[in-house]
Amino acid sequence: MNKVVSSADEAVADISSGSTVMLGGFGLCGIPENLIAALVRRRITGLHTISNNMGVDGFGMGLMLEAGMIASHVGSYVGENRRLETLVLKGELDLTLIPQGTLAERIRAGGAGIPAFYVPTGLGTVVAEGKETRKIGDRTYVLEQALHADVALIKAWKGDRLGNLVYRKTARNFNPAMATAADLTIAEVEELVEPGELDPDHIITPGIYVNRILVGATYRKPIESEFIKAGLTQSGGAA
Amino acid sequence: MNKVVSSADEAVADISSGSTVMLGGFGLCGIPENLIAALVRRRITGLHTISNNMGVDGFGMGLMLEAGMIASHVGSYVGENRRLETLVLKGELDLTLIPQGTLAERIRAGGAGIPAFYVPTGLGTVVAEGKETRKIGDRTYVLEQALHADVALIKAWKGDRLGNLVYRKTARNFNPAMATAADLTIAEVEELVEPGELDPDHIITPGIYVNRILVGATYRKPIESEFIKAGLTQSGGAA
Amino acid sequence: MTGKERIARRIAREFKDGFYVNLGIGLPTMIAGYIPEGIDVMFQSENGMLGVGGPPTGVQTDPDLINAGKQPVTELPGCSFFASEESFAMIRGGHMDMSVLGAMQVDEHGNLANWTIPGKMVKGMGGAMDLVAGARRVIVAMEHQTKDGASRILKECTLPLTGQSVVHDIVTELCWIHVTPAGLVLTEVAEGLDAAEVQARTEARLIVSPELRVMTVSAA
Amino acid sequence: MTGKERIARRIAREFKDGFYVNLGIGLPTMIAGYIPEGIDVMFQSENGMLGVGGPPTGVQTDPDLINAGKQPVTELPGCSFFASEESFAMIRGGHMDMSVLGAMQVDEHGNLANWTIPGKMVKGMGGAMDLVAGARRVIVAMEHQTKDGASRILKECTLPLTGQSVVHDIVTELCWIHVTPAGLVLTEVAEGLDAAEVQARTEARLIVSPELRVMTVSAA
Repeated sequence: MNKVVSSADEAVADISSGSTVMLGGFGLCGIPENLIAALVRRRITGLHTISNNMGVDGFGMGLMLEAGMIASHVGSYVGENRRLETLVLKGELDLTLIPQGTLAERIRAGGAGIPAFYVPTGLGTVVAEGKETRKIGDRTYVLEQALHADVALIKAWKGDRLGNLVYRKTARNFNPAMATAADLTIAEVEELVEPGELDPDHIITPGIYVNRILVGATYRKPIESEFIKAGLTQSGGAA
Repeated sequence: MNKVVSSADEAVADISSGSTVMLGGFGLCGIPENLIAALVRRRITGLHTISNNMGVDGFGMGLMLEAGMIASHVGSYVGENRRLETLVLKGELDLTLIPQGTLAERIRAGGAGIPAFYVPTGLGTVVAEGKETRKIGDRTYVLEQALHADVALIKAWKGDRLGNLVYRKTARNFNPAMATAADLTIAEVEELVEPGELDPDHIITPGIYVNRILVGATYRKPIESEFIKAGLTQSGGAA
Repeated sequence: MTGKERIARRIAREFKDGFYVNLGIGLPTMIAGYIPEGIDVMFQSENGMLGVGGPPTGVQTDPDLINAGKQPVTELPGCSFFASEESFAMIRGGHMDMSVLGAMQVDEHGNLANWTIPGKMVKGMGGAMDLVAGARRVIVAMEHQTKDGASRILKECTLPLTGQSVVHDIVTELCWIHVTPAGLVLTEVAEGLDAAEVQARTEARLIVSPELRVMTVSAA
Repeated sequence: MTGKERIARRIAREFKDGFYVNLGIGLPTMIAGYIPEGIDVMFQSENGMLGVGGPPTGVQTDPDLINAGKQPVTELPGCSFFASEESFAMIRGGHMDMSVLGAMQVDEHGNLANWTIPGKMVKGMGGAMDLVAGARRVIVAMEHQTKDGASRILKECTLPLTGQSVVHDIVTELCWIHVTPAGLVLTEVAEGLDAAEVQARTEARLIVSPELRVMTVSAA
């Protein structure tokens, strides 16, 4: 069993235009930099992306946006990207904003065989519009549906050729849930180790969820708040 | 912040008769031996227990059963306990059997603020009787409700005074989910370490879920299949 | 070669390299011993382990390392441990390539009964209902008839179900049966048997495949 | 002492030893600097960390270690990391003792609006809707009026809501307001002010508590 591919380009070679793609990361932390770069090189279009954020102008998913690859996006916060603003206001990109915890849980549900579930989040707000609500006990809840993707592109710290993964600090974020919720999961890691080197008690993503694994060629890992301060983008904001 | 209590007896001193109590473990693996022993010493009664199994005659929750402490039980498999059989057939104990994965997910939901969710499991079986079913996409699902308890008694391998816990091998099982799903969570560990000694990337149960932590006085940890072979119980069976 | 061994050997031939498989307790567990060379299969145990190895040799069993049958096991390189809710998210989410389970009854609709006999003590379904609802392919591995010679492959199950229309294939010491929307299709028969002889020992109606073959079991 | 500092210092006094708290971006973040001695509070950041420490000093920031505001932070002993779905299970499941957030508007029903202004670009709600729906106690920390002198405490919010009937307390540089089913109860006013002066700067009707006190802020 060997899931290792030799490059990011090889890893994404069969992803087609129009696919639904989940991308891990929170802001610019824990994003699959090398896979995004390879996708941008492929110049496929009409992608439906699911990711908490949308990178910034000049990095991360911002590069996909600039290359005109994204037709629609589901996320919880996109405040760092002026190009997105323009596209949404011109009606060229369909943006759906949902609460971050509901986003995370919908992705987990997509990987866990749970088609729908109830949450208190968003009741009485635009998020609940058009959704079924239901009183359970003494509180009213909103019915939310699972999210599933054709492809998940994720980033881990270390992995082995069976696809077992561990993450580092807050770079974990959405990556483990997305690994479970796609037909094809591709993981990039900073270091490839031998099976058995990762303590089996510490593995966060068991290899069963991962179809392909590659070592990222380089990691830039900018810190978003500093990247923005450096003048490459100007908007500020919340998570 | 110091959640350490000095003994199992002190830890369970305020648990009252009639409480709903979750107990971690799978078979006799990863069960809170010392907390069970302390509960048995207290001789409280009318407990409503939630646990995957029910121990065996002579060990684990079997001791609580023998002490007449349990009024009702929710679990997925109780095949190793002849006393339970007698009590159920005599109508002295109310037993609810549910699929193991549904049990685990209902407990997780109880800790995660999800009051109900849909699963494919059990459709067309007695498990779905009296429950709402619903077609979502091209499949029909069963609506399941969250489980929550007054008290969760769990077992981890190591922990610190903030309540952070790590588990060892398959002794993890139901313990982490139960830690999240009770008003009062009490964890027994084999070893207490200083805060910071557990790698923050490896912590499975963050301390926020744990109210009290203690070092178990002794651990017997019998292997169920061998315990049974040794003649202390006679029934065999599946998980 | 016993009937059980024949069943285990035949199912082992179905494993593809890279498969993730959950084996039920009893007969299905035997399959692990017959995996063809060059085929890498990762076994899951629903109590929270992927990469389950065989029973430990010698005396040093680890009580924290057991399978779903509560028996001591060993770790293979690249194994991982996880909690019960994660284990069943994996199962329910369709990530297991195959689940092989024993059965008391199977019927023409692919219904399965393997967890309880009314009137006898109820032990519980454990993870069986989750496995049959979640695995991509569910194979029932069982002896063709009961000890009393009654068919276990029925027109309709009479025992309480474990799952409704969940079985994909039925493998016994006599034959391989594929469950289809049209009914049960007999695709392989054991050497020395013909379709009529298998039908004679089966309550359910069997549709004989035009490509009926002899059931080959691995030699090793 | 600025108004913001006054708010941060007052809220810090509400923390009890052993509290788990999520602080929103901006003003709420300031509270961490004013925790009374002897009070141990664990801060959560919803991107997946419990036990968040202050910003790193010096140049060695770690891009894998940020808070929900995407700013570099440090680790305190006993901190832990977890995935987003776990982080929000923790929040939604009622495990956070307190969530302190900024607001654009709050109203008499405890409704909160803090995520979008129609017509302007929508940035997204991030984790705010989850936090207000899940935390045991939701405290709004904000300046009493807008820069233009308009009240932020209204009879009815006019902006799209973040949550319906979710706010427990409102703390501004002028006062402490407790949200009750009967309406907004004024419990504390800043030194030198009286209830009438606070009401004059507030659109919502304030019920003056019979136990109205002067708002004391920590000295340190």
